[in-house]
Amino acid sequence: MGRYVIRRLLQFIPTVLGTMFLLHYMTSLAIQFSGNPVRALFGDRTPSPALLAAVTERLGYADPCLDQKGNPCFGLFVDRVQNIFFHFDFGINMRQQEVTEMVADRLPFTLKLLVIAIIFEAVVGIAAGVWAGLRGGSFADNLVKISTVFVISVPIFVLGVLVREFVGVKFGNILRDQEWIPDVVASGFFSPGFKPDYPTASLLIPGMVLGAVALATTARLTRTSIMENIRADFVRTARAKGLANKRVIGVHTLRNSLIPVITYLGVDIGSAMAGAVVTETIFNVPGIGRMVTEAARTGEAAVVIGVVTMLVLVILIVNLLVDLLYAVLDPRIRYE
Amino acid sequence: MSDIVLEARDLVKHFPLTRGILFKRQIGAVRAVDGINLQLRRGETLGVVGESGCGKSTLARMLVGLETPTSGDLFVQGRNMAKVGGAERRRGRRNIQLVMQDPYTSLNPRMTVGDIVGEPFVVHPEVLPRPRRRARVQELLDLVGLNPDHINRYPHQFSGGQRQRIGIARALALNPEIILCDEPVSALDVSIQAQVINLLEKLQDELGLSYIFIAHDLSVVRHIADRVAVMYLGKIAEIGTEDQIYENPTHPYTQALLSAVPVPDPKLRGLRDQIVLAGDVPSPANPPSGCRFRTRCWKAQDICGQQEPTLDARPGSAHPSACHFAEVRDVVHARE
Amino acid sequence: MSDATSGGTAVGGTPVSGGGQAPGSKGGKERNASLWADARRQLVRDRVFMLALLYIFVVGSMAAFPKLWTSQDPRACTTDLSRVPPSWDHPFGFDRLGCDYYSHAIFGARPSMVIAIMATGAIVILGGLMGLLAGYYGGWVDALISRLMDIFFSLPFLLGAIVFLTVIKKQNEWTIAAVLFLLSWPTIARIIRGSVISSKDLDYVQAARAVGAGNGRLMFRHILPNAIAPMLVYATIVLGAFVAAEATLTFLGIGLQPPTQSWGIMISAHQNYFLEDPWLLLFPCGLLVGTVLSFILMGDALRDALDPKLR
Amino acid sequence: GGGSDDSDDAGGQSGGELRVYASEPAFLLPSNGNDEPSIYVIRQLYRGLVKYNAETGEAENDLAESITSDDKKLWTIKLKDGYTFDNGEPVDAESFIRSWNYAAYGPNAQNNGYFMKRIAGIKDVTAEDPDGDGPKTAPEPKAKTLSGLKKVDDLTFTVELSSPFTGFPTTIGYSGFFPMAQACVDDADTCNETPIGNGPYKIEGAWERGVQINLTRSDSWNGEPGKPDKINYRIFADVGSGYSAFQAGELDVMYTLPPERFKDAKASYGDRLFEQPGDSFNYVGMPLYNENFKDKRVRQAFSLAIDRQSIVDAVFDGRYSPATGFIAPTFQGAREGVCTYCKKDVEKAKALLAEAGGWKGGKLVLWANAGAGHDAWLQAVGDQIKAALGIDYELKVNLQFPEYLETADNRKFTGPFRLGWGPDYPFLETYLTPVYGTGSDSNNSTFSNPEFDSLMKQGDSAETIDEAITFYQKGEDILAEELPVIPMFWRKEAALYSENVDNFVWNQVSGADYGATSLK
Amino acid sequence: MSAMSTDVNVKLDALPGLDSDALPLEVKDLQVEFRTRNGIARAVNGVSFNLRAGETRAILGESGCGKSVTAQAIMGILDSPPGFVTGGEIRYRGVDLLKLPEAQRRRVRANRIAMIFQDALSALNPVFTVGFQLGELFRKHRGMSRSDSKARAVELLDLVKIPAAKQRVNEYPHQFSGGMRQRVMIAMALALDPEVLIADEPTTALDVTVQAQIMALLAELQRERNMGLLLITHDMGVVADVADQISVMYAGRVIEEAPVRDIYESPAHPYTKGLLESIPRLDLKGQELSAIKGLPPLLTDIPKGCAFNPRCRYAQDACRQDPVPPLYQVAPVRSAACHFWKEVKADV
Ligand SMILES: Nc1ncnc2c1ncn2[C@@H]1O[C@H](COP(=O)(O)OP(=O)(O)OP(=O)(O)O)[C@@H](O)[C@H]1O
Ligand SMILES: Nc1ncnc2c1ncn2[C@@H]1O[C@H](COP(=O)(O)OP(=O)(O)OP(=O)(O)O)[C@@H](O)[C@H]1O
Ligand SMILES: [Mg+2]
Ligand SMILES: [Mg+2]
Repeated sequence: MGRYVIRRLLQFIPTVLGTMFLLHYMTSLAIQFSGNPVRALFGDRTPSPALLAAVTERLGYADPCLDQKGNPCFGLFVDRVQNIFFHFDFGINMRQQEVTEMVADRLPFTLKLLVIAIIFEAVVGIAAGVWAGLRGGSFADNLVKISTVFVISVPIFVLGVLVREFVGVKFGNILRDQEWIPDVVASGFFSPGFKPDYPTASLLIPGMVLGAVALATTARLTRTSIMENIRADFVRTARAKGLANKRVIGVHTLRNSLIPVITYLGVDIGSAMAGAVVTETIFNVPGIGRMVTEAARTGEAAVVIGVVTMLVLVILIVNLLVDLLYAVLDPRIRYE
Repeated sequence: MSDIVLEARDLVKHFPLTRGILFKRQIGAVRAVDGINLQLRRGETLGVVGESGCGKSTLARMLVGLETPTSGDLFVQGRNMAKVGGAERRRGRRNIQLVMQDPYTSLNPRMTVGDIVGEPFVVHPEVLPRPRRRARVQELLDLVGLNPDHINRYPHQFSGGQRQRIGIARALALNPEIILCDEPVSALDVSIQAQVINLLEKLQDELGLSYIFIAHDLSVVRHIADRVAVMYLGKIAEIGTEDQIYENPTHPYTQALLSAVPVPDPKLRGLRDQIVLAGDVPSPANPPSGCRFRTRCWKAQDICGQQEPTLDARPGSAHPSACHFAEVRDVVHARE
Repeated sequence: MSDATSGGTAVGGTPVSGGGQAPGSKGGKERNASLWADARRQLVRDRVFMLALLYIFVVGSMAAFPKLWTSQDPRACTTDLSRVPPSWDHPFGFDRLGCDYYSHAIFGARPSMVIAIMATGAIVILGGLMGLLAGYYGGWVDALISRLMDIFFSLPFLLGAIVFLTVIKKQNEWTIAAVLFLLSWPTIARIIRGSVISSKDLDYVQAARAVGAGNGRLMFRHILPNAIAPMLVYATIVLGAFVAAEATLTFLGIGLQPPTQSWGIMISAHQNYFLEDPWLLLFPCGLLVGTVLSFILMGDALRDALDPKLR
Repeated sequence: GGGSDDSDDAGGQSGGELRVYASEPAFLLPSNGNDEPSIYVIRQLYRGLVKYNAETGEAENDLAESITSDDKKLWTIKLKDGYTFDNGEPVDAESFIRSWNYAAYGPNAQNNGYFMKRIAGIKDVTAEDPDGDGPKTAPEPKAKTLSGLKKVDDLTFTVELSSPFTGFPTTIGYSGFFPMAQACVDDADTCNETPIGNGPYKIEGAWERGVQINLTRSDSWNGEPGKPDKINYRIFADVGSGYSAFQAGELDVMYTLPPERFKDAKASYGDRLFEQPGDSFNYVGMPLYNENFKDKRVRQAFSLAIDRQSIVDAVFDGRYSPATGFIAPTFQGAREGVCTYCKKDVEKAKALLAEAGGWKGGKLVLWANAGAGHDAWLQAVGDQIKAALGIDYELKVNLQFPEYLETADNRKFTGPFRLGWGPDYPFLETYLTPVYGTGSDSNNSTFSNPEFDSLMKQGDSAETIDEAITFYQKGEDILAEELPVIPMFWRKEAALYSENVDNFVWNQVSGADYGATSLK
Repeated sequence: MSAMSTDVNVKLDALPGLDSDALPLEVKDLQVEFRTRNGIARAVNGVSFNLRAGETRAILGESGCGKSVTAQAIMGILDSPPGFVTGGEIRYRGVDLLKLPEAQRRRVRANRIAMIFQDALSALNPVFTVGFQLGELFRKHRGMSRSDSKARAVELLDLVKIPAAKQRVNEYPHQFSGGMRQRVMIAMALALDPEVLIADEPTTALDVTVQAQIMALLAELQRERNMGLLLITHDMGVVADVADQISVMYAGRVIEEAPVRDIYESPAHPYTKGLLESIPRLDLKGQELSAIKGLPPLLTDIPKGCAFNPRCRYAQDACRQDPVPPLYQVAPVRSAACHFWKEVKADV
């Protein structure tokens, strides 16, 4: 097990460096072809070259390789890697904030959102999947299938805006007029977006919208998995042991069926992070997804690379944990 | 000795067990086949029996060239397969063909019978010019008792026994002298099994084939084989003619094996002197010292742990037997 | 599937198993042989599948021959007609710039479909090839391809798309398809790799090897055709996801550029009018959802049809 | 729902917490914050020499006792006594000089250094980069301070301009001219997070990035106190989500609106929707450096092809008003209908284009920066040109702002480009010289007209404001004929306030005035 | 053990019509069909037999003839859908199990009738320890505590001769060898001391040496407890070794039923005869084996009349027409479903 972990951790190195280099090269190319991102700071008012140069220097975009189209800027890359891994210095953004600080400010919101999303998709997705799986081909099965697939085929930004307007504003306003409904529910949970007064309650709906995206996959995966296992010999054995149906399903089928689902959920954290970009914008969650999207647009290389490096590390570690959890769930898998 | 078509000398196959994080180092080996000497004469059938995992299939795979031996030599019609190269080796290989155990999995479900049986000609185009292939395939189908008009059907349209015939036809395509049958009938029903065995015998008569016939059903081997080798943990425990092995087994393992075979005759119930072996076969990764059978042997003495018995004829036995105390023991047999 | 599909819009997810760990599973002793023929027969009988197919056929013909569906020019616009509601002559009304919305929707089918099909084709062919090579050869080839997959896989999808598309700066069908491909090929490569690993030791592959077949023949004639089913299922799902991803990219401002027509543009341009003029959102969303739904349902039906265990 | 039920403690004086919509500010340092969200916060934290009358927009002395000059070049400024920063430092002559020097000094890279450009000595505190964008970095500037700023006594200082400028007193109400404490300049980064202001409010806690900023009444302020006890700036990334929050009763004031929801807001909130003609100018610039746009008749023809009102109705729900001149209608000296070519007249457009020899540029490329919602109206412009003149167009709207600006700086536009311009100070000159003066920084169409330049000079050094205005208006006439840019719209200001708000105050120049807005 | 079984009987007394003198298992005219997409597969078409206490009845037949389905129907664990019992009776001590409500039927399982499956690896849940799976029976049926049930699990492993039971009880199925897994299955089946044990091909997946161990163990335990054993297999050797009574099935029907010796001596149905003849025999070495020609019928398309008629060398027109040949009484305790049983029996 220890060996397995070490080996996996060693495998992270090329992955993380590769991802960093890819981003580094892309952002460098962006600067080389689109020009100095610092220029945007001055908006309509053209700065004097001296001022521009001073700011560029200060923000770390002055490396001459950034003027040579196609130059992969290896020197800059090595500097960045050194700063990140040896000095824990992820650079600064255009407004001279430390990336580490920005991430520290914003990561909690995104994490909360993700946790809500994952719990939502896990609980609802698995429940729906089990329900559908036990009644393969029936009305319930089709209902779950169609409704979950419907959710994923509506683009998330449409879904998000609709939920915000109809649930948060329209329905929420009705509730807010009701005296007897506690504020946490009326103004917190049904707030049309993130609200600092109710930092958790107001994230529940955005989290669900984010989770809805992967809900369908979770449900479908569970369904298939349940349908497979329900015919397995060991389930038949459990029946033959005279166990109640609840136990046959809940203990002997579910745990085996959850193995692929758990794997998927682990992998999904990465995609949920991506989906968070849109959700955060629509529900005004001051999270990391929104921040990094903005950075990517304005060409803030340091932010993009810094944040994504952190994200990738998080994703990889989560995946490792999921793999280990996998071994706990399925004793047949033992990592030597 | 020109009538020896196949000879194995000290054939060894070890599967390495590795460990290591970056650089794998070998920490041991599964000694699947651990020094086997065999000779197969023209027109003869050599049966190989033994418990699951004793290395029968590995031996077979080495003989047909699917696996390279760790050490030892393999002579096909006097040619050392390891020494000759290129065309001659291909020709040598053409001479040994394989019939696999499971007729359901050994045929590509997406290929027609014609394609499957004709594949050897595509791989060895020199054997037969293209225009004549189809006719030859039909001939082969006819030979194994299938309707030649079924050349465009897919394997799933056939029953297990018929599929095994397709496998046999494929093996016959290149006009080999030797056919290796790795448990060709274990997956078949008793009633179908007899059909396939009859076919194999018929083909041997007509084409003068030599067979190596692997099986764990001792009565089938007895029926078809001229000589029988008994394997235990990667080694041959005893080898001799069918009569010698079945009537006068001298190795305790052979004796136990034979006594364990249930006899389809209720009258003999309780009359047989059954030896029920205790315990399981030891792991081939870590075989016992000296005689490999000693851990389950009722005759074992100190010498068995220290000195490995050679496969030789001993005073107590007229044929080669790898036991220090080889002697004939009376066993009540079926159908006497 | 942190993958393309995670485009925030749709997750075409697949069980991403770490590559063929399925101890104890008994392999396909079932007659997976009849798969295709049986599947076809079953699919023809499947009403949901046929409906979905019909829908895709309709949308496909819009994409291929828009003139068949409308004689209007979607680019003849007058702001005076801005957001005029549907009428008999203009069944979808006019958009906010006063262009005929129906012809916009018809002409908008092409980019959406072209992007989805090109990107899916690319991941199927190239991703499949990568997976095949990695799974078949193992060793360092596998290590190399797997690390490459990891790299693209760990990039959050939308973020990657933003980075790539802002660098490329040309947002047309080709570049968007290329970016979708780049960010999603690892999923399919993994699927193929897994199924290749589990099928390369199958008996019939060994049998072909014993006859003397070479690597190319083993890979393309024996392994690939039988590993292709899960990929095909995934491909239909991802096809739908890509249609939706195009819309999301447009919403983020990195998708297709007007005055081109596309459903994504229609949706993101009118997403704020859903209260006043809901039909502006309803029509393109309906078309999009229908397409995605159809593809996914087709994939589903295909999966069920191809799964011998569910038979 | 929420709201500030605890607000009626002090009668008309009111109190309570005013919850307002905000975007994430860039900086909270007066010398650095030049964007709308920043200024909305800075204006409550800091106060300057002059303030603008809420109704008329005229500059009135705030911290200044008097601002005088004989030659409009050397200005003497006297301060009122008794004002301090939150940390106790006095607001004296030194604090203004310090702030302006800090802003102007090149290596500090402060955004508002730009506004110090008229003060004598500006060249010496910013150094020219010897090789432009090249690898060599700029040398240290020659001087650390502006030679034009001189302290006379604790409460008096003089400002010498490089050239006379009548409008100077109106410009210094801009937040870039606010004073800064020594402690703030010493540690600008900290002061940016937790400002040390001199205004009626001070920050409570720290700036919670992306979430909110809380201001509370400052005890050190002894001018007219702010109305609410607290101001809560809720930060939104997207105006749409801010509007939702307003609808849900989470906000008291929104100083802006999503254009597409304008109609809806009007219908739902009626008289609580505050509307006012605005001063931000949207135009389509003409790349005069491109052969095809050199003939003014071509430019006139394009302008004549556009029906501005119909675009406004279609795309902006009426939240913009068509532009018929180059100076905001609210400004002193603005005239209605200066631009005779700004009305749709297809026949005339065709005739003019024919006169000019037709269009030879192939597909017209229309430029806008990405992600800011400009593509829709630009597309409408393209459609109208196409319909009127038969010139097909394509949009180039995928450049992010940095690259777009770089394209502008490098004169790489291949066709009409959209840009905007907002006033730096409430004086009509702000719309003219910086955008159309020969070689001006923001003259992206590369317009150059000696007559125009000289009119501007004359205006700058005119004796009185009224006299100056006549010169500027003559300049505007030239623009109306030459059309270096095609005026499109003026953004209408639109703000919403909730039922909790008693008296909503909108300042002509600086927008919503939260400190003056009282709650019920 | 005995104390325990009475304790259960108290609970099971609640079964309506329980008659402790009746046979432990009687199956009458059992019919099972599978409704699949490719049509209705009639897997069992009227199977009847009895099982006495202490008796071993073998059910013999080739693959797909409905042996396992019969066993599953008796246990009440058919996959349903697609499988449905469409007729017949299954009586446990006089109680028709098919008519019992599910809750009561569940209590019969494992308590009174237990089952061993063919493939022990897949029949044991891979994610729970052997101890958990054994202990579960005691916890759920006997309400024992976790630790008590664990202790009982260890006892059971001892009973089936698994060495070091105390340690191995905490291991997972995949850590056991094939033979040991099958012993665990046996332990599980015997845990609640049932009266009837159904063993569905318990040794088919095992080597002969291990098969001998398992069969010896089963025989010993059966003798000890006086259980009725229903042994499903297609191995004629094993049957000859342990069975008392034999039912031979073909295409979902019992086509011959007899005491074990009679069948081997003089089969009365051509199928049974063919089966016995196709076993390789020493005296026929070098000759062709006598194989049954043709293929087993598809269950979706069973031939008219006697299902075996297309493969039968005795077949005449009567065999090719409905009705299906009834079970003729061949001797006092044996019967065969062949119109020409006399000829068959006489033909040696
Ligand atoms: N590729 C391999 N890598 C490692 N070990 C292997 C490999 N192939 C076979 N072995 C091991 O070698 C031993 C012999 O296997 P082999 O398949 O030859 O047995 P067998 O006698 O054919 O058994 P069976 O009767 O079950 O087919 C087994 O212990 C097996 O686990
Ligand atoms: N779940 C199922 N769905 C559809 N058909 C089934 C199902 N289970 C069994 N059958 C069919 O019922 C018939 C009888 O199967 P059964 O398992 O009883 O055979 P068997 O006699 O036990 O054979 P074997 O010796 O191979 O175990 C087979 O034709 C099989 O296809
Ligand atoms: Mg084998
Ligand atoms: Mg069975």
